[in-house]
Amino acid sequence: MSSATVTSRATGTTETTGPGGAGQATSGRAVSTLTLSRALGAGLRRAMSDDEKVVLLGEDIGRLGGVYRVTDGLQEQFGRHRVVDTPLAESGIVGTAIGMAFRGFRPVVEIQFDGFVYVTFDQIVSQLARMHARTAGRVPMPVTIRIPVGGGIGAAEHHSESPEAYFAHTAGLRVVSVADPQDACTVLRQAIACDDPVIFFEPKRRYHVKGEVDEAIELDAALPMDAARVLRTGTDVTLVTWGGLVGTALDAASAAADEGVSIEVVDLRSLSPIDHATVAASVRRTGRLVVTHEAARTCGLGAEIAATVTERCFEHLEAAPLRVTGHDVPYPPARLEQHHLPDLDRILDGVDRVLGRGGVATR
Amino acid sequence: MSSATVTSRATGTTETTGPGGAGQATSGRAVSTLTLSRALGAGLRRAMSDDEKVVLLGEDIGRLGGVYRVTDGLQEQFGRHRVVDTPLAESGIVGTAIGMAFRGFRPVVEIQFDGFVYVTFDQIVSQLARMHARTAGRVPMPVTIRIPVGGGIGAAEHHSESPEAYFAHTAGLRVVSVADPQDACTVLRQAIACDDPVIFFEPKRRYHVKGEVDEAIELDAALPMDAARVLRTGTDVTLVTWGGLVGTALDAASAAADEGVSIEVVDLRSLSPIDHATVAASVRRTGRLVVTHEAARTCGLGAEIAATVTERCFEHLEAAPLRVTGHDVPYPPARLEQHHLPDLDRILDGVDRVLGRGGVATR
Amino acid sequence: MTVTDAPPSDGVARLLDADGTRHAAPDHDRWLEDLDEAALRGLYEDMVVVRRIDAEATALQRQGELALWPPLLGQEAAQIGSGRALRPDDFVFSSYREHAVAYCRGVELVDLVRVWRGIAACGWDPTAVRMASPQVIIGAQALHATGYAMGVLTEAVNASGADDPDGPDLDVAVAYLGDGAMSQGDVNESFVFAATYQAPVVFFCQNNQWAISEPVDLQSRVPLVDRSAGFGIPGVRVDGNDVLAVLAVTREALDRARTGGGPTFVEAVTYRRGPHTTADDPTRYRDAAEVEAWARRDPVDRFAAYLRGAGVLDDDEESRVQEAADRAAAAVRAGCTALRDPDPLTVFDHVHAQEHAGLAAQRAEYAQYLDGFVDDDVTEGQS
Amino acid sequence: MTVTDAPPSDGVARLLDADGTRHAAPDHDRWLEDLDEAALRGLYEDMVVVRRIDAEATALQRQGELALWPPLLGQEAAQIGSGRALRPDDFVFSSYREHAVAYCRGVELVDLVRVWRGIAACGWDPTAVRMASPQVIIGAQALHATGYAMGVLTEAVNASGADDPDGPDLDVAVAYLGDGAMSQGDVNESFVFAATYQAPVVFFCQNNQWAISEPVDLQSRVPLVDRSAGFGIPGVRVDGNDVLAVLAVTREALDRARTGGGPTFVEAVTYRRGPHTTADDPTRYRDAAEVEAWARRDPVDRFAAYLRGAGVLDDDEESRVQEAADRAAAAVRAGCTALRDPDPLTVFDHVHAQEHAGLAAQRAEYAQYLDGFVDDDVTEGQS
Ligand SMILES: Cc1ncc(C[n+]2csc(CCOP(=O)(O)OP(=O)(O)O)c2C)c(N)n1
Ligand SMILES: Cc1ncc(C[n+]2csc(CCOP(=O)(O)OP(=O)(O)O)c2C)c(N)n1
Ligand SMILES: [Mg+2]
Ligand SMILES: [Mg+2]
Repeated sequence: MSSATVTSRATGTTETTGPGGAGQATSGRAVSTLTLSRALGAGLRRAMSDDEKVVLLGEDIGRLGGVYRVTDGLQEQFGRHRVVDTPLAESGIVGTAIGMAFRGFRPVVEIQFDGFVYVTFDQIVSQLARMHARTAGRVPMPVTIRIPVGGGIGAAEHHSESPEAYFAHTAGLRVVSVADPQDACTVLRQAIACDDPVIFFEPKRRYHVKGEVDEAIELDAALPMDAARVLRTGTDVTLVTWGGLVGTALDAASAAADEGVSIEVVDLRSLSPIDHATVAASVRRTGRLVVTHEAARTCGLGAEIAATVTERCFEHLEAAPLRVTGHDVPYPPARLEQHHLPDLDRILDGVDRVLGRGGVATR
Repeated sequence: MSSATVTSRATGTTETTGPGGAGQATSGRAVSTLTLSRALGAGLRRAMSDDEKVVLLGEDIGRLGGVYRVTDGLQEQFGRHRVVDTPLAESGIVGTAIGMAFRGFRPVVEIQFDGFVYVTFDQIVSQLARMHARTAGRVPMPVTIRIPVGGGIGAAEHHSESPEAYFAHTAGLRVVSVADPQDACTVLRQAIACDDPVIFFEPKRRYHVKGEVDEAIELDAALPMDAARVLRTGTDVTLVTWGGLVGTALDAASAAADEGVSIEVVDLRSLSPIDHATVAASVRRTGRLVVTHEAARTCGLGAEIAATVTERCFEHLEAAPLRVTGHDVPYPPARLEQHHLPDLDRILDGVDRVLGRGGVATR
Repeated sequence: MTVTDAPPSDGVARLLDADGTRHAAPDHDRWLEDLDEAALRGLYEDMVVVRRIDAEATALQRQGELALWPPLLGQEAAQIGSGRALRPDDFVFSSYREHAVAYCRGVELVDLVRVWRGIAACGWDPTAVRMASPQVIIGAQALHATGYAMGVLTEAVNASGADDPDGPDLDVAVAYLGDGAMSQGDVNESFVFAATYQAPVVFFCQNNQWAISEPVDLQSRVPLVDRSAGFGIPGVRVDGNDVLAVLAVTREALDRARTGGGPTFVEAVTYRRGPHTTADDPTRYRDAAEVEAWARRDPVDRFAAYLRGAGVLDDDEESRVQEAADRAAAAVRAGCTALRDPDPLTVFDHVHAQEHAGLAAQRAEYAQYLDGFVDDDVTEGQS
Repeated sequence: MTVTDAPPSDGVARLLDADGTRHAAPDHDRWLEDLDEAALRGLYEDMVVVRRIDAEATALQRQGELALWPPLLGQEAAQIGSGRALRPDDFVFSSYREHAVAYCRGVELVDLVRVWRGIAACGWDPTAVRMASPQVIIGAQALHATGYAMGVLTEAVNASGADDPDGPDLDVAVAYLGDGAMSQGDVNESFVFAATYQAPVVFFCQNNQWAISEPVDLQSRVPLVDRSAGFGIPGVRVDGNDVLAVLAVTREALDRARTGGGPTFVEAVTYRRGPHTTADDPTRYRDAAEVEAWARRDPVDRFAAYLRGAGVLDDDEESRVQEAADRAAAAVRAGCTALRDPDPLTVFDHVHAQEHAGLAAQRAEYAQYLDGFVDDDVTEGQS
């Protein structure tokens, strides 16, 4: 095959910071501008200050402050018994976090990169996810597992995974994904405060995105952790995504608007439970759905969203829901990742196709 | 909540053996009647006789012959270097099987029960599934992982799982599921002969089902491992399932026929790749789809099948594809499993609903 | 009491020979100084009672009242000796065969069989008896115990303000595991974590010689007790059929943990005299002669012989104990057969601690489905 | 040659002091009898060359030609000493930092950087050089090596017909791992399997003192070399900055495996002088003084001092070696910068060995999508 000369319809790929605290109730405090990774650190600091049962476990999270510096300064502040550098063994980390939860702690675990979560899969799906049900509600598992997730950063093998479907398919877990600094801080605090285990995905490619953050937002007044939100309203197509692709989706909506296509962008936020009500309400208005995610297509979250939307909105659908996703391949080497990841052009192509306009491929 | 008095529409739940070698080319040899578990043993014996690179690894597979006796007699016949009782460590089993494949072997691994596969998740999804791609095709991984799967047998915790979606979502693997003795023998031989890693699901509740088996069937002439098959034709609804529920689906189709509803039953057989062509062709005829599986609904295979059918058959669909599945709960204690597993009544309820007839729940 | 001086010569801590002869062993005896006759009789009664409960449960399984049962026959000393060494505030993370440990924790008799009847994933309230649900995934609980112990340390540090709390008196977590479990990654990782943090955890390994059909030498060609030293954890090998020796070494290990000395690994050498579970047929993989040989080292017989020799046990006491055992068995049976299946909708209970919209919808859907079956003229069903 | 008799006193096999003084150590020396001057010079050249390649790759990363590079600076002796002990038919399963081992396996220079440029998941053909792709998941490769070695044994048994082949001459699998990897379940499980089957595998652990920011004592409070004995595997600790000692102990371990003696664990005590990878900033977690102290124990300087003292190395030879190193570096650079990105559709290549309908459809779909972008009046693009 000859390699193609790719001409993008995007005018630029400027990072957007997202809408910040859209839908969040603020307590009127002064806000500061933080990167997403600093916002996470701020959320951790506040959660630890609020509740001494909150402890952090992970590799390199102490002196180094984590490879993404999310926990920077926390060991200094809270000591090495609350910010615990662990041996290099992820099953050990999650397994001991479970034991600490038995003792009444609220452990927050850092898995250094998405690709290292599989070695602790059993402790997550067979133990953590089931302990509350297993013990008939006697032993809650308020464990938060932070996972830097996704690609687009030119990383080495096993550093760009999108394993969310594995966890969304696992009963007993909650799964959330943040896309902007305010959500990073607030949802992380909500996750830690939640009595259920939460898989908390941090999109690596957005760690450096800046935004205004109110660290002290009232958790109960804020948008609940399990709610989706409409980031941009539109009338022609509902575009659902989360995490790393939220910025791309908003860019795509802007680009489409220039061509007269009105896209409603939904940041799903919670991947388990999925806020089907918000998605379905949007699709009932637009009649069309595009879901985009980085993970492989087959049995990805896109399938679940498409299937459920079809169940709920069958009479409203003008076209079959359409998925724009990573291919069913192991994450490719960095120099090829742009041919794996959905980008603005592939999303717009999907939008065109769901509108019956053919799309790039058949123009 | 008051417990309900459940009246089943089924006249009986007699096990059906399935259609046996439907679509299989036989080489004219005499066939024998075997249980599904014996048929698996026969398949293993033949694969080992045909190719001395085939070795078996697993816990208790030697002298004991496996907890389901699938490997009964094989260590006696082939010796303890080809039928290897391993230490009690599943990651070790799959990891060493990968190493043996590097050396040119075709290991067949037995995971004793479905629930024990999670401790070796990394070796399967990060190593086995990717090694061929990682090495640019230089190192094939002809490893077959046999997993007794599913519920309905009154077993203890972790002994009734349906983890197929995890593997179907994992690029690089093939995933198959057998439902009758002939398929058990033939597809297992095909899986072992395949140069890709294959997750091979054996429905526990059908181990004792008997059927005629031709052990010597020509593999190339037989129905390919990745093809679905229509087990019963029908005109009103397409009912897709696999493995443990195939018998239930056929029973449901019989019961529905008595009420004048014509169900086409598709045994999916291959869960990766999915034979969407066969499914879509059926749905184009019937206009309606019900998928049933034991696994949790969210992000289960049913979502993938429903989404893809909607993509391919949107104009032909009379109703939204419908899923009849296990709930999004950890597998419940044995005495409650009938309230988790799809059974004849729940399937018929789904069929009624997809036909717009309300179904049990709303009658 | 007959106490001889001959020390065991096989590196195994042993105070009682198979024939009940008592050895003096100052290192161990000092942990048993408080044992008066009542305490000795108590240990004996414990062992007899749990053996009887175990037999009853096996019978209940044969009669279809239980779905499955993993018998502990032969392991009574290992479990009672260690279980009785614990303090109420210690916390146990066990595997599936530790019925006698659960008994020591004060678990209600009927609660011992709930899991095996297939009506619950955990028969008791773990926070009440301070024992987690039986773990089926081999070895996973070793990490939970270690994490629990890390939490104990963290609490102590937080409370004292000092990095190394002075003269601590810590609760201890105890992980029970089998010989087969020694091969699992999780168990070895738990040794790493326990050693690194010097967590107050005791790993109590019942080497009952078999992991289903696999003999222990398939897991290790060297004694299991040797494993822990390479992780920096002291190991001790004890005759697991000698309830006194088990009690002594467990007390010592607990004391080390309690006082800030970190983890200990105990290998209790014993034997699974019965099948792996009631679903197993051990005649397929092991010889009657081996089973016979271990029957002669039986922990209950041995302790009885010792107690009789020491004048602590006589026929009257024996029948009193047997009656207690019979009462316990009867209680298990009566409790078991009276257990009703849970309400169908409990399938959805406790999956989440806080409402999960997706599951709530499924619950409602299924409730509606079940309602569709209700015969209006039939009064509400069982349970 | 200056050879003193003072044996190392710290339980570490060492033939060369930090200042290049050579000790006699008959147990080790017997594995080095064949080393003539050319061989010694060869080892030296190897170390200098790989150090130069490593520096060049680091520079290429700084210049944006590589996405990442994990430097081996300081570990040359550990890698060359062990790598040169191997036979061509042995098979290596390494981690990501073993560039010098790959060099010993005959990997083409440019192939060393393909992975780190982000254009391939494996830079070479593992079957040609008998070295698997660099493993990123910590410890996973230890099981692959063990399984490979089990396969070697199985082949030997099948070929000989005997259960224990007489006087075997087996290929050996070598697993390279780091100090951090010792905590992973997979590594410990690999010890279990290797010991149980007495597989011909050598575990070569480079204890470079750090796992990213974590010092080795977070992984273990006892020397790593102690770990293996508890699994029934002999362990040997060697000065990893002494190329001769590493060569000797690795040869001995390989010989044991080859002749049916089973696995060996080698702990090579060394130091990662550079950052974990080019993305790391080690000043955040370790002191300059420590780095300095280890620089004084540098493996290359040490060997040079010894060779100069022994009259095997002079200025001429040194410049010849430096030129060879420069040539290698230039070749890496030229090769690297000439590497083109792969064709987009190769994303779909080799995912399956046999056609997979689902992926084939996705490939076709994506090819069609790409075709939609082709400017008809532009001639076909690069690659
Ligand atoms: C991860 C995992 N693998 C396999 C099994 C199946 N299994 C249940 S018990 C058992 C043997 C355990 O042996 P051991 O640890 O010695 O304990 P014992 O049964 O002797 O008390 C096995 C293989 C399991 N429960 N979990
Ligand atoms: C399973 C897993 N967890 C975490 C990581 C992240 N990681 C990469 S290298 C490394 C440190 C490894 O240390 P060590 O084993 O000593 O090898 P070294 O880097 O020193 O050569 C870590 C934590 C990983 N690659 N895989
Ligand atoms: Mg055992
Ligand atoms: Mg290291």
